[in-house]
Amino acid sequence: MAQTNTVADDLDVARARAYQRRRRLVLILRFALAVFIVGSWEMTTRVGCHGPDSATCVVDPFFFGQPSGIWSQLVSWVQKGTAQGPLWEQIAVTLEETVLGFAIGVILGIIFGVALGRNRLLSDVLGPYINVLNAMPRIVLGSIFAIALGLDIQSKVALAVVLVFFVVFFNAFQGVREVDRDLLANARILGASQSQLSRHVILPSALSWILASLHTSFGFALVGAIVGEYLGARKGIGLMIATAQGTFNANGVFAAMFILAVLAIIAEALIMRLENFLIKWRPNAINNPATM
Amino acid sequence: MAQTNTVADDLDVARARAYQRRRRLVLILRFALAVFIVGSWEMTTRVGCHGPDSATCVVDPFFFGQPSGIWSQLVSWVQKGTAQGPLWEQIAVTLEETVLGFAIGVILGIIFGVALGRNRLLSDVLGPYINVLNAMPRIVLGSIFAIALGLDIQSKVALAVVLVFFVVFFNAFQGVREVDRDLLANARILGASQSQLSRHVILPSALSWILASLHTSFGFALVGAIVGEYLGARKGIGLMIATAQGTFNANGVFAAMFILAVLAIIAEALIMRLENFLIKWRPNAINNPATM
Amino acid sequence: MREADAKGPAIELRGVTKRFVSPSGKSFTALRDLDLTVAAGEFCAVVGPTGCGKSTTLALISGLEPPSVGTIRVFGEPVRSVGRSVGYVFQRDAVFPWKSVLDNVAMGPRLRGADTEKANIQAREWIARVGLAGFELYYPHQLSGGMRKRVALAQTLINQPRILLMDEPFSALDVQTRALMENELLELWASTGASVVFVTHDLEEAIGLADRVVVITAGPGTVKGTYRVDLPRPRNIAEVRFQPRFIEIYEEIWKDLRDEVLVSYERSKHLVAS
Amino acid sequence: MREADAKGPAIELRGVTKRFVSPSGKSFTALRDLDLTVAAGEFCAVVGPTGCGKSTTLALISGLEPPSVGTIRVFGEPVRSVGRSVGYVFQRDAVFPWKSVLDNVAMGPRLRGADTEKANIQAREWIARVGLAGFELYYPHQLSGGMRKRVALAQTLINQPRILLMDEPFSALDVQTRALMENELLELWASTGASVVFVTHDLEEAIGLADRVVVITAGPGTVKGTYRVDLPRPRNIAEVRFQPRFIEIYEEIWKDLRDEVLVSYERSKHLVAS
Amino acid sequence: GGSAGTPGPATTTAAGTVAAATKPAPAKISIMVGGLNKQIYLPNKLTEALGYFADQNLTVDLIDEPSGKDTTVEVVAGNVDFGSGSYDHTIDIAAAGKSITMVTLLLQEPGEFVMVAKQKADTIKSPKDWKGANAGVTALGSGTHTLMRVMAIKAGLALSDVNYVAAGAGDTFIAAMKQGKIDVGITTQPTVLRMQKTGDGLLLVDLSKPETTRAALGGDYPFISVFARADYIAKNKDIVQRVVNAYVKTLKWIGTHTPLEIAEKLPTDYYGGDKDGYVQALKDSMGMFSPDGKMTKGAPEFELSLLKQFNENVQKNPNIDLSTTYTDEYVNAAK
Ligand SMILES: Nc1ncnc2c1ncn2[C@@H]1O[C@H](COP(=O)(O)OP(=O)(O)OP(=O)(O)O)[C@@H](O)[C@H]1O
Ligand SMILES: Nc1ncnc2c1ncn2[C@@H]1O[C@H](COP(=O)(O)OP(=O)(O)OP(=O)(O)O)[C@@H](O)[C@H]1O
Ligand SMILES: [Mg+2]
Ligand SMILES: [Mg+2]
Repeated sequence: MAQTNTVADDLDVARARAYQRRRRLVLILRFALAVFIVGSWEMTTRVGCHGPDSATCVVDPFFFGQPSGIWSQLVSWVQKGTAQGPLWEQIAVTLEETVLGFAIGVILGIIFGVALGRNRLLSDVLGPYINVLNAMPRIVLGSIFAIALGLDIQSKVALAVVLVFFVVFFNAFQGVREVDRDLLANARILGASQSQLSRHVILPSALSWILASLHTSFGFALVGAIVGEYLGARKGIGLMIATAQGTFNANGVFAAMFILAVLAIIAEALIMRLENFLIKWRPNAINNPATM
Repeated sequence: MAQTNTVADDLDVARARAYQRRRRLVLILRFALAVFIVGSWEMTTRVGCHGPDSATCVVDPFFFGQPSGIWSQLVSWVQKGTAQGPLWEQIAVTLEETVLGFAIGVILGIIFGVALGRNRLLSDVLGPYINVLNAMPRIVLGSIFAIALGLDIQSKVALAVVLVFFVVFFNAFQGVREVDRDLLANARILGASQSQLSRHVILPSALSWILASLHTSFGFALVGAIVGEYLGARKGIGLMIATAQGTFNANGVFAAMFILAVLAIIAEALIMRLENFLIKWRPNAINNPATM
Repeated sequence: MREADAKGPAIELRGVTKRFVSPSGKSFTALRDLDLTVAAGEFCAVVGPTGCGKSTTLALISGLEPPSVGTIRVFGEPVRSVGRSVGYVFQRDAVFPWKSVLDNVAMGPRLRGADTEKANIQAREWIARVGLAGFELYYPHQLSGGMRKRVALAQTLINQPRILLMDEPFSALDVQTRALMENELLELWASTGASVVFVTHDLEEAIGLADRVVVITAGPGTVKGTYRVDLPRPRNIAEVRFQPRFIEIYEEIWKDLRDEVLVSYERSKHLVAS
Repeated sequence: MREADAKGPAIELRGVTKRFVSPSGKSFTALRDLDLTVAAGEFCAVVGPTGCGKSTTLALISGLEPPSVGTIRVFGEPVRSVGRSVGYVFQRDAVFPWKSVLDNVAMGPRLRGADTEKANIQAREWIARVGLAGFELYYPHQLSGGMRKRVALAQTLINQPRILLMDEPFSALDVQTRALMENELLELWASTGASVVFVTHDLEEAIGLADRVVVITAGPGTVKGTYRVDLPRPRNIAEVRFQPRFIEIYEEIWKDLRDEVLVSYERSKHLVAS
Repeated sequence: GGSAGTPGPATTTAAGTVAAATKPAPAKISIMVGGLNKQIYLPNKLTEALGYFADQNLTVDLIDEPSGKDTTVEVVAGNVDFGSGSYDHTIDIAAAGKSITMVTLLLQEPGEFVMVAKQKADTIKSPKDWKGANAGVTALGSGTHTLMRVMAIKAGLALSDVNYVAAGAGDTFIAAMKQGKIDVGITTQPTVLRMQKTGDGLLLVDLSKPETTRAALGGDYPFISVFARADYIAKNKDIVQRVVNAYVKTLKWIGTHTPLEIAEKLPTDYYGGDKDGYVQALKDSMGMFSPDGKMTKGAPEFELSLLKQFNENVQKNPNIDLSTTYTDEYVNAAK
């Protein structure tokens, strides 16, 4: 009763303020968590160490690295480059493989998912084959690709594709089967052809399924590219990891993983944007502050 | 107008007959596809070969194996055992790791997915960390696990878990956020506590999301176990693959993959059963013959 | 009515039985031996107790569900799948949640090949007709129940279908809005000469709108009776119900209908006692 | 009514305004400055043109939505979240598709701690009361629209809530079934003394059931008028509407209501012209 | 397999020569091997197959793993008791501040072969011609990478003159060479034989015989060995002795038997159907096996001097006490 100063847009102002407050809180908590992780990592690799053998530390930095060491490794990579050349070049190579593999995998996954989701016979016949392919160890596929496609970008992209494809495929497939039958019926009555049905009903309805799979699958694309490089390559972050492992350089391994982490975060932010853009029609059910 | 002989259950009879016919068709087509693949594989590895070098064949069986060779490899494994002992033992080891990794990964994935899906703050804070973890190359994690957890079953299980977890997590997470807000509201009005809300509304509603992720993730669990074994093990199918690769035995590699394929198909059949059992309430929207 | 003689019936159901598999695995008969003929250009209302199979009948005519026994013809052709000449307002509105009101309404013309601009102009017109001007950019979840229902109406009517199936289209509307909509519908019908099958539970509405009212029985639905409504057209919905002939027809049909409803209700009461 | 004096009002809305963010990003006022008081044990009907904010009002009382401005109290306590004393029959039935009819209806008691057996016995009773005996094992998608609505009714009524919010609960039912349900509702209400807010677009129904009818204005909804219905209780729904006093009240309210509906309709017609 | 469960009466006499009166207490140990099926690691499986571990009353878990580096790390981590891998890892590890010690040598020379692609055979005749070439190694930083760099430096090339490509081993290596992705490359038997047979690659340098290895590298390069953590050795002298006993016996057995006899002791999976090829390949590299398990004189110093030229760990920490990296104590005591 006290809050009756009915400004026309006090709702918007209050919303914006709450949003700002919340954002700040989230950023602070994220940062605090990062500080906690890095701090305790650094601590435990420094505490209790005596003598020349680092094994006496609570956590042995020989195996698990040390944030400070990781940082200086990163600095040295930036300043002096890596064994295979400048750092940005490695990142560019890996990123190219990842993005290509991601794009191809997602597109194939959606096409197959929608096709098999809409056609029962096709899915019954091909289903077992797809499941079998999904159970093939990627590391073995990696060597097969390296043989069949060579050591250039193709084999890494192929590996990324096979990791991405299945995640997207199974989600798109299920998303198609979850489409509300009433909506399908309505669209058909309104005159939708099979392809219009896909475009106007099935894809929008399966969109949240497909988008959900993108979160996992970008990570997998990155993993595919890295593993491919790890198995044989001239350049790339995977090779940096392999080299660091080969030289007992745990800090190098974790520094390379840190770079991957940054890439993953950037990609995730982009996917989130895409998501918000594509499904802005949705009442955000469970996260609506009113319903929580 | 002719078909007016109204037997009380002619619907059921017709249904059963159509079902049988369809089943037979599917089996025939699946088999035909298998014959086609195996046949053309065998053919291309036999055609055009001359001289001692198999590279002259259309497809070089040295790299890509040959169905007949794969078969005799399987027979020899069954009869004489593998380099590490009897075949069933290898399968049992791999299966144990896979099933354990799958179970743990799925359970953790659901728990985290539901928790983060329901709690916006938690998901905002932890989201980026989960994405980063998902982008860590599993092969590197494999070596880290091997160091931290030893070379026994734990490190393989851990690898399977990290592959399974993310697929299940992202789906469970999105599944929770897709829950119909009307149903949530209704349950809350009917008196559901937070935990009852999860049990009676959120989990059943997210079930199709979670089940969809199981299809991908069993395959991933298998991959995790295999890669873990590949990186260092005493027994298991992964080791058989590594041995075969090390001895230029392409047939051995594919024979081991064939065993994996069989495992994957059995697991898939079980998951399908679970799925049909758990969501029998559903009008099977798009695959209803009436709506197609 | 003239067209009817020339072309034969627009919709023809002959000996149609529809069974579903009930949860106990046995077959459940929703419709039994239903015969129904709708002439071209005829406005046919269907009434009956809840759960008697009215919606199922519409689904059969539309081609969305196949009959278990019997034949269904539309313009003489057996129904095999969904035809383009049919419009169907579902009982539970099935508007597309990812499309705005404008896009929802414009969907029919666009699916049928109209270009976006034309479709939008047409859609805006229809949105205004159902009283939703100003809400073009809203998504369905931002609308009230009655508003959603009107979007569904506009979405169907914009296609000007030759066969129009309507399943309780006005039940979520207040009396006044309903009357406005009913008049719009009659106007549209008069101008296009569509054949309408109109399901409602409001007998007044049925008589006010239709040329013929069909009463479906409870339990396995079948036709209990057909009543010609010989009120003059054009009718004004608000006034027609005060005519003596209207009241006569009403009472005649009402007797039939009430019996059926009681049968259906008593039956279920009985079931629980046993 | 006696309780009301002792305890103060059961529901109290004071100067409530509810705004939504419209698709164009501006704020859209659904309710403006709404004052509404429902005494304990009172049966209050709410009518108004479609889209005027009736459902929004119920959502506010239930605690599902927070008001933008103003206060809402239930039994004197400000509403912060969903309370256990409230029952709410949604306009669009929200039965759980993965639960059978029996489980859907038994859900309330089970959530409130009853053991399965007891809950099921109670649920069967309620299923019979709404005329669905024999359909216990059906899943919602196997039911007709009216049947689903009755499941939702049973689901809410089984909890015997002290505050009962009903949003067009009978609009999908045929006249006869509706009358049966209405009588059941009145019986339940008389025995539990719940406070009811009943949204309907059927003025006859509103007057037949309620102690008081509230008319909400079009546009941003606010209270246009409140009308006491001084018909004697117990009432028989089928007969009460032929009493002269009923017709008097009807005509009084109808004038108000019609104006509002016309306002809302004309406004949207106007919008498209401009 | 061939390991008998418990030693029978016949083998007790053999073991009796070790521990004169009392049979040693049973013990369970694990040994990790960077590729059990590879010929350079052959003594490991052979010892098990001959029953020599069992003779010592040892139950041995042989753990397979694809690269020697992981073996080293796992030994340092204490997840396994012994590792079988390249000796230079012990120096590398010492530079990184950890201490593992070689207890017996298995290969006195690397047993690796440098191949040149058929298309390049005319232009690349020796390491001097590697300038600007793509050189395949199993992995960057691996033992093969080290060997290639040593040869290049010996031939007077700078470190950056050669492009090293991680091409793996086995068929990925063959495919890389066939497809022209690498011009030269280092690999092991039976890859070499296979390539010679198909003509896709020609032998350039043979690092399996002492003479040719010395010519190519400038000294002896002791390679596969068995090592353990220094503290483990200190605490389990008895077990270490028994393990070394078994290995030394195997090395002696190898010295007195033909490649065919050796091959027949191994699981058939190890030659993947091509037994003749396997035996032929083994015949070509028999010279690599150490005859007695002793460290070659002067070899540790030589390896250290090589590592100093490009190994970052060693460059950072050049004062390595080589005496901690190997010991002949147990080999000398082996009977
Ligand atoms: N998929 C199904 N499985 C089993 N029974 C079904 C199915 N669909 C409908 N039914 C049954 O068929 C009967 C008729 O349903 P229908 O929806 O046609 O009724 P209706 O006349 O439209 O009722 P209402 O007026 O309530 O909408 C109902 O008893 C219903 O339970
Ligand atoms: N989330 C939302 N965003 C924007 N506008 C909304 C939202 N929810 C409701 N509205 C608007 O609020 C107004 C009132 O809606 P409400 O559902 O309360 O109407 P109602 O009186 O129940 O109508 P009906 O009789 O048709 O059910 C409508 O104009 C609707 O467009
Ligand atoms: Mg219906
Ligand atoms: Mg409403």
